[in-house]
Amino acid sequence: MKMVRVEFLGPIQKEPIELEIDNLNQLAQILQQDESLGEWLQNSAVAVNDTLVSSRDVALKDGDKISLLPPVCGG
Amino acid sequence: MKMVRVEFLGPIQKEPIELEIDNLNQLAQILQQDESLGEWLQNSAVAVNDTLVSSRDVALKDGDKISLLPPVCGG
Amino acid sequence: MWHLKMEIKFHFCHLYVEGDVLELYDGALDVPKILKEWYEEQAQSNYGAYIPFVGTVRSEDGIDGLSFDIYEPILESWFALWQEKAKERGAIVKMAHSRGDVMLHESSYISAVFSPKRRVALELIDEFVEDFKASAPIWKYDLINGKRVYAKDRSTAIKGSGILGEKI
Amino acid sequence: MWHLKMEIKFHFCHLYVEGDVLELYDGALDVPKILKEWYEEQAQSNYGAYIPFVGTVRSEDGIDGLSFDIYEPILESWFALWQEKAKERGAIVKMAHSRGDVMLHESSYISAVFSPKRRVALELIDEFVEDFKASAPIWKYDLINGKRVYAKDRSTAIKGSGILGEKI
Repeated sequence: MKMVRVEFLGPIQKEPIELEIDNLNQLAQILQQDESLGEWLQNSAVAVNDTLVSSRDVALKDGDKISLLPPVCGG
Repeated sequence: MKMVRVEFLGPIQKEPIELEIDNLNQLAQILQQDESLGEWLQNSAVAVNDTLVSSRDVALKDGDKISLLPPVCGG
Repeated sequence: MWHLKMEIKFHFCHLYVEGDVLELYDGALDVPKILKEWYEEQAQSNYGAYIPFVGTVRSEDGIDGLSFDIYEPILESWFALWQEKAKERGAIVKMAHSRGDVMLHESSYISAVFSPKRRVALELIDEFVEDFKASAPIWKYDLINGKRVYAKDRSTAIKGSGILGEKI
Repeated sequence: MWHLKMEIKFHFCHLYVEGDVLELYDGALDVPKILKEWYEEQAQSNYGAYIPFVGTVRSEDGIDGLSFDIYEPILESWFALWQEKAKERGAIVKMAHSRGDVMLHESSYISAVFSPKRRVALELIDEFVEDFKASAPIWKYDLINGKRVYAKDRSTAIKGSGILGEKI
């Protein structure tokens, strides 16, 4: 198991959490049990170490940072 | 016959002329005999009293100003 | 009877219609000043998007600069039509252009759009600049060795040109 | 063992790559100053077209202003990709954005393109601004009665969103 940090950006009012997981499937399982996240899981993009990923098929390493990016509106 | 003034704008190096004509067909006949105009008649737009016209089917009045506008390049 | 011929030259002219403005300057434009003035003029107008297009003289083909002739009466009526088009879409347009000589790396042209909405502004600035290039009665000359050479190859015949050249 | 947590805040940051620049400011942008600085930075670069897009806070729905959160690491990599795209077309891009609160009729956003050619500049500013709206990791809040309300209805899910929401 790898120790990773999960950050919730912008309007998702949630403190970062530290988790021991191997992959994003495990992360999805854990976060889907967290009702406080509501629809954020459906409409947020995911970055691993500040690179956006388009599938859960990503191997994690110790110290990885995972970020959830909710819908954006710059300008 | 109406007394009109014909002006040659921009790069057409020709002084204005005054002519007695009734319409733009007569103007075309006169200007087509002027070899100094070269291809300017083919590539110039025509304005009567500062309004562009799209055919020679225009009646002229005394004092009308006719302008020839060669190809443009602002900016 | 005497004939007194007067020529009055203005350093620049302003044509105002509800914030729309056409400015003609002798020589190069003071771009930062114009962009600032236009921005501040509209500061309280509640436009969400401001897009200026700035044209600057490029060094190419060994030119020292460009020079411009403008036929103002038709430029003004062309601009008035664009004011109407912009107004129909809730926007306004502004324009500044140089008369005479503008040297390398100086600017000769600014067109700008103010609009409540981003999409309208992006589409309008494109159409406004392209129609300006195709239709505005301005003639460009290269300045080469102190001479003014008509930029024939880069020029565009105005739509409807040639009616006096058609054979009778 | 001690853990010393330090947070350093810069008033604004500059990310420079050959004239490309991303600037983040606390609060409203000084638009005339930024437009002037960018113009003067490129004065000798032989670009023929300079198109800034300026976004200003509109008065609507009774708001007092807007407020912005920015996630800078991903904004910087998004911007770096645009630098590459612009470079392939001989152009450069610049961007400035506000952090925190920006009140009515103040400006929070400028994107700009410099290009040798008019068409490239007009197309690039459109694509750059639209992709900014769809992808840049910036979150907008309405300021209403001193509260910060996420502008959910005007926000866009980043492409590829939702992978953690799909059922296992």
